[in-house]
Amino acid sequence: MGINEFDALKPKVGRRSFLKMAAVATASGATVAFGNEGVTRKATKEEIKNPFPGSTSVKTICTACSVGCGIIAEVQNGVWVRQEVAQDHPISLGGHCCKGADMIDMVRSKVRLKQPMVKEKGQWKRLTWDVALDRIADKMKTAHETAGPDSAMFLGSAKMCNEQAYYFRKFAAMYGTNNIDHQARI
Amino acid sequence: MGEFARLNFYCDEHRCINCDGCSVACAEAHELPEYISRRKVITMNEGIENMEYSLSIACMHCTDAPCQQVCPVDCFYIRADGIVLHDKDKCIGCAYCLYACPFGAPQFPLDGAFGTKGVMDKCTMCAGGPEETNSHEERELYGQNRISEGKVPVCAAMCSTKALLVGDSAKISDIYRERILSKGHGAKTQPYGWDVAYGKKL
Amino acid sequence: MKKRYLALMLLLSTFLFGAKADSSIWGNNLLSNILEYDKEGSLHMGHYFTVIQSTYIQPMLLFVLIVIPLAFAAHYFIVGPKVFSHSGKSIMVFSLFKRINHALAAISFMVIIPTGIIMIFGDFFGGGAFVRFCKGAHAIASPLFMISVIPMLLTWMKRMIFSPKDDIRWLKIVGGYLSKEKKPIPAGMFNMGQKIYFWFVTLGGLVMIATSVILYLVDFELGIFTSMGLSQIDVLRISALTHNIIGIFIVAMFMVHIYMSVFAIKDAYKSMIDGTIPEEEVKILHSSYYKELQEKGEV
Amino acid sequence: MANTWGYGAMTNSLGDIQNAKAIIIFGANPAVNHPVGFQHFLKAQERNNAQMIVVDPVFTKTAAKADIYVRIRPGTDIAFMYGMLHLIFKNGWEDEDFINDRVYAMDDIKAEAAKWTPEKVSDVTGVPAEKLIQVTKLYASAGVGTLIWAMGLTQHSIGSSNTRLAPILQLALGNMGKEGGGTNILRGHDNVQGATDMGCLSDTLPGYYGLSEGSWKYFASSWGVDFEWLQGRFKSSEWMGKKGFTLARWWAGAINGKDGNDQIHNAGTGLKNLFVMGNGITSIAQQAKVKEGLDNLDMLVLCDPFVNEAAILTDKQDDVFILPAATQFETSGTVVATNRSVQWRTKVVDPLYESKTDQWIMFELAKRLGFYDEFTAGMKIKENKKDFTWPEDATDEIARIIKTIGLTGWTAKRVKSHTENWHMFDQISGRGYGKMKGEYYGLPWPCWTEKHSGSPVLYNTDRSVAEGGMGFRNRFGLEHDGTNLLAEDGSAPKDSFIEGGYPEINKDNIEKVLGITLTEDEKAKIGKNWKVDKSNIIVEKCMEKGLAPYGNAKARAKVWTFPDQIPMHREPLHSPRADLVKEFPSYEDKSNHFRVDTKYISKQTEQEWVKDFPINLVTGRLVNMNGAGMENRASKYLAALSPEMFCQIHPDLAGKYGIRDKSMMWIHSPEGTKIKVKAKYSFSVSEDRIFIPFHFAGHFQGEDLTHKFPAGTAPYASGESANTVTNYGYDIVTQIPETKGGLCRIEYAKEEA
Repeated sequence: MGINEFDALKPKVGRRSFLKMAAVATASGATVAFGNEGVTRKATKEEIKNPFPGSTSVKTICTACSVGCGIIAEVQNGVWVRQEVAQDHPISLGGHCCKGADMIDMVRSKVRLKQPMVKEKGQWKRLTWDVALDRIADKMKTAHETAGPDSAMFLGSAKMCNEQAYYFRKFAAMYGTNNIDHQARI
Repeated sequence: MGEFARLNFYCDEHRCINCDGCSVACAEAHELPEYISRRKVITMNEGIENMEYSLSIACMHCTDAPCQQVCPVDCFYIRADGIVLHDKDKCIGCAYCLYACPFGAPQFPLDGAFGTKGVMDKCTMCAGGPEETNSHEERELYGQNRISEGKVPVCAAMCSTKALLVGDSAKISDIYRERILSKGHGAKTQPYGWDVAYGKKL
Repeated sequence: MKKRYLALMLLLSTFLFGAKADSSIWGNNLLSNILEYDKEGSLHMGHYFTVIQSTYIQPMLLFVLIVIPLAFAAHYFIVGPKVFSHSGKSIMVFSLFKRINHALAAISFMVIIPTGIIMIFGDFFGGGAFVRFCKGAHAIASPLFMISVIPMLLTWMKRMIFSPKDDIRWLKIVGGYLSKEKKPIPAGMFNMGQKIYFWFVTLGGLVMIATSVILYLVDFELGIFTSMGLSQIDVLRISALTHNIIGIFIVAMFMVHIYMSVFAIKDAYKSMIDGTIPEEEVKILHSSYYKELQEKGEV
Repeated sequence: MANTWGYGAMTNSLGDIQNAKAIIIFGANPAVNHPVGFQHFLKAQERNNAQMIVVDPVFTKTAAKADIYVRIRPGTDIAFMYGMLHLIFKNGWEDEDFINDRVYAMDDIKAEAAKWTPEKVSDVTGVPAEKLIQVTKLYASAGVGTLIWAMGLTQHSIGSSNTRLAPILQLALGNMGKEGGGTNILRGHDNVQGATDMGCLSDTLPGYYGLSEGSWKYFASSWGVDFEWLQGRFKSSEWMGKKGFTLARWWAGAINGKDGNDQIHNAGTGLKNLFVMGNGITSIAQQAKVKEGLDNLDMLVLCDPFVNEAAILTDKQDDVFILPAATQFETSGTVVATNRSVQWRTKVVDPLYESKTDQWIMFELAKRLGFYDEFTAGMKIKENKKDFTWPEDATDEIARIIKTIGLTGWTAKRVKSHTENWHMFDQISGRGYGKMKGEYYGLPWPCWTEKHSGSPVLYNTDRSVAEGGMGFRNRFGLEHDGTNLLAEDGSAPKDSFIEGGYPEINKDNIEKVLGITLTEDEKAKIGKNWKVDKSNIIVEKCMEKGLAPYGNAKARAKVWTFPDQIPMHREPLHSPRADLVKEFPSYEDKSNHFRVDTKYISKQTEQEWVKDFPINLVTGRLVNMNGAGMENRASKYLAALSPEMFCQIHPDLAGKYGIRDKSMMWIHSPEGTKIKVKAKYSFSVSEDRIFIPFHFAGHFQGEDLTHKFPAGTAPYASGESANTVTNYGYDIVTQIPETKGGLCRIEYAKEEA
């Protein structure tokens, strides 16, 4: 191993000075963001090349709290690759707390629930959507007929968008109960 | 060409509310491991009336960076615009920079065999490292290079209360002074710690 | 013996895992590290560390590396080596255990010292993989030294105790190395030079081991330091400085040791291989020991 | 709050706080809960030298930035506010004209306030009299001041009184309807305001339409379904008009009165099926009861992007369904921020893994339950389409139907253009420029027509109705006890056709009030009143005349339908002051409160709680988490900021119980439940109270339940839920649980070998 390490040494030493020069060169182009005209030169095309070529920016809204901060999501080939700063949003002015700054991580969290599951005899079992929904609907239908619609309780969410919340209320109404609520009361 | 602007960080302690937005934004943007915190928020005198202050701390990109002075392998370099960067290919993980740094900026991953420290990692002011700009290697080692894209470092951009400022030191000084004077905090004209980090003797 | 070291190492390594949850230099404790930096009433260690490490360590080592070989070269060519015949009668001095013990220490030194020097001159070597490899080797070799240093200390301690009669005289004539004459020199089984070297390497070595463990673990907390009012970061800074400065002295001593055994006294190193020393050599360089042996009738 | 002046929402906006000269914050911690919104508070301090007063039981991060911090005993805000009113009336600091023109029954308040001398207030609240005087003087004399509150005011058994007295304080000072003034309630989740507006509630239909038959008929026809069919879906027409269970106490329905639990009135059945969509029900008070409720269910369905911790809390072995719902970034829709402004949340990516959007799940279930066509009919009405596009058609359906809060202007097209052009609005006033000129950002409701600008400041009479001006809503009749309830002359919005007050507009009075004659065609189209006028003619006509369709009335300080007509101080059910319990007892027990019998006085006097449970328990939020914290603890960076559940405790208090910093401790509640948490020394809390965050779940009464998670779905951090030890107690009107004023007992938890 030692010999390999020695071999690796030679090109490294040679590259050092080269890298240093490269660093100085890029340094001057970097301060464009800070608007110091006359101090910096314009960045060349190569320097400001997008690290995510072909990505699009989507304006959306943070889901953490009721302030309603803006988020710009950079999406490349259907993958959310980077969360950008919405500096021009009139409420947040680009600001985020830790929750907002981490929205992208919520979406791509590894511990998300990945498929429908049911607990049967104390064990988690994987289901397809069709089977799961059939079974749920079946139970709800039976309860509607036997115990009456008020045997069901619907708990919606303040994380839903308006349309979903509205339709959730409609769903409860059409199921036939007023047993519906969400976090406004908490 | 005139003199280069020196880029600095400054955290307005009257505004910082310890929301950790900067530190999480940083960790998230550069996809750091959990135990590396390039930027962190600290609170002093917690719970004591009129004494509690919070501050966001990371590498302050000092003019006469002590880390650069003590580094045995000379892996640090200071760009013309004042950003202190280091070369992870050279770093041997001796942690001397940590001992020298007044701000606790250098971080070490504890992932080597037998608990050895890996190479140092610290705030790059979102300016990457010596690898080719915006290359895959640079991103892997140092995270995003937002400066080269013409973007503001992510921590300051995402600061929820605009407490964390970044930019030319003269400009930051102006912003801060304006805030202080309009609130009537008194005739404090120089931000605290300025002389320590940026070597301006008052 | 080995088991105990193993236990010690395991014990020390638990600090590492204990530290992960609640760091003693990062996390909340970072605050005191930052606030106390160069503050009035603090130890100013951050500042001292920066100044000493950046300005003095490299020149000091460079000085040692240049001046000592030059001095030896001068000695070699002006005074010349002492030559004792190995063909004559030899006296068995070092038991097998001691020789193995010495060999272990020697091997570890052969690794530790050059790698240490390379690390201090890391910028000359350009850092990166090679220096990182040296750092690894430095760390891997040190347990070898840890294993050898304590038996060495215990077995040779008795013979290494300072005896004023011989040792002061030995010092006055600098061990007779400045003259070409072969007249008996006052010294016991070990002369004053060897004694100085011994104590430096063993006791200094223990300090080096202690500091190295601290520097290796970085993030831990020991009650003894906190009770002394030392913050962990200051402990690290002091350890780093101590390690480097004592290290430089040991490098110097080590060079003397090598010169003595290889050049100044021709073929003296062989005694650590077969355990014997030519009778003539004992008679001249360790005259008191020779007398002692004569009295016992072992020669 | 809606009972005071018409609408229950934040009156101003976050940016508008920058106009305030003084800010008083009751039971809110925006620095932690709304960090980004808090920048406007800080800017107010810098721009206007605004004085910030924080009244809170705990020294919060907000308090750290305050000019004056008042440490108040939990649950005594009414006493404190009356103390302020006492001083205001005594010194003549009130705005007499404003009170005369626009407030009803302030005299009753004045009479009650007279009883609350600074000394009395000091005794009840624990705030020194001098501090009360200092705060009141500063706040009353600073000029226009804004009053902020959040859950610290609402989560009490007297929460609804709290939220009435705070507006009254603002009314007395004439701070309402002004830029930089107002009562600004800070909502928690991103769309609490929206989901509430959308009637995701057991006591209203969307848009705060009640449950009366008239409302149902209006909705049935607007949804494009037959009213009889809809009624047939219910048990009976009687149950169609009754309020349902709430999130706070649904579990009582599942337990169904067993083992001495509170009796329920639910159409003769207990709850059998629980369908949860994106609701962290582990952050509801009385966790042990929640668990019991879950165990008693027949079926539990949990739709969430992460595993809802209810699934591991329950011991139920069968029929627990967990369905992977998409996050909000995987679907589009509108969201309403705390200041009533709407934004378009654009879909970023397609749902990951096998997740499906909430609406997909609802539609599929509706298909299987046989009402899919009825369910989606509403979206096709406007343009008489065969099919619909989600969510645009749903947005337009909402805009078409909801008149009460003026959502007519919130068409999908407009909302999208606002969000797309968010850079063209001012941060303080929200005014648009360039092509967005004449509109306020997010069209804060009421946004009466498709051209209306939105109303950034509610009840502002300095602007014309077309620019978002309005008076108070005429909602409670024209007179009460012989007193005129309409506003007096000179208090109408700018450019109004009528100088003074006028009633809400309906089919019968429109010609008289507006002084117009309708054409026959219009008469045929017009609805019964402005709320159910599908043709929108009433609103259009009102706009022309500069009138708000809901009238211009007085705000009322007295709500004659409530148990307390004017807000009265009542001690929390678990009060640390046994002597004050006698003086300020709680309400009579209430039967059939949202279908559950609820105890008040009987609970309060069951025993002298403070003897066994001497410490005040305060719950609250952490900056890195939100609600039950499921989604945040599933993010590694956020979880790392607070990896375990803790309890902030004053070192002196901890010392009495032998609890060391970072050692474990037990917290026992009067309900007999307990949690094991890590003690964290802090000076933020005083020696008589402890603070615990409520975001954790996954442990229950000392037992780690995380092994019950399906493989690979356990969050990065878990811990005891604070709500396991929150006390019994619910608001008398809204049934919000009393989580902010409970008692507890603590002890050192020995390390187990």
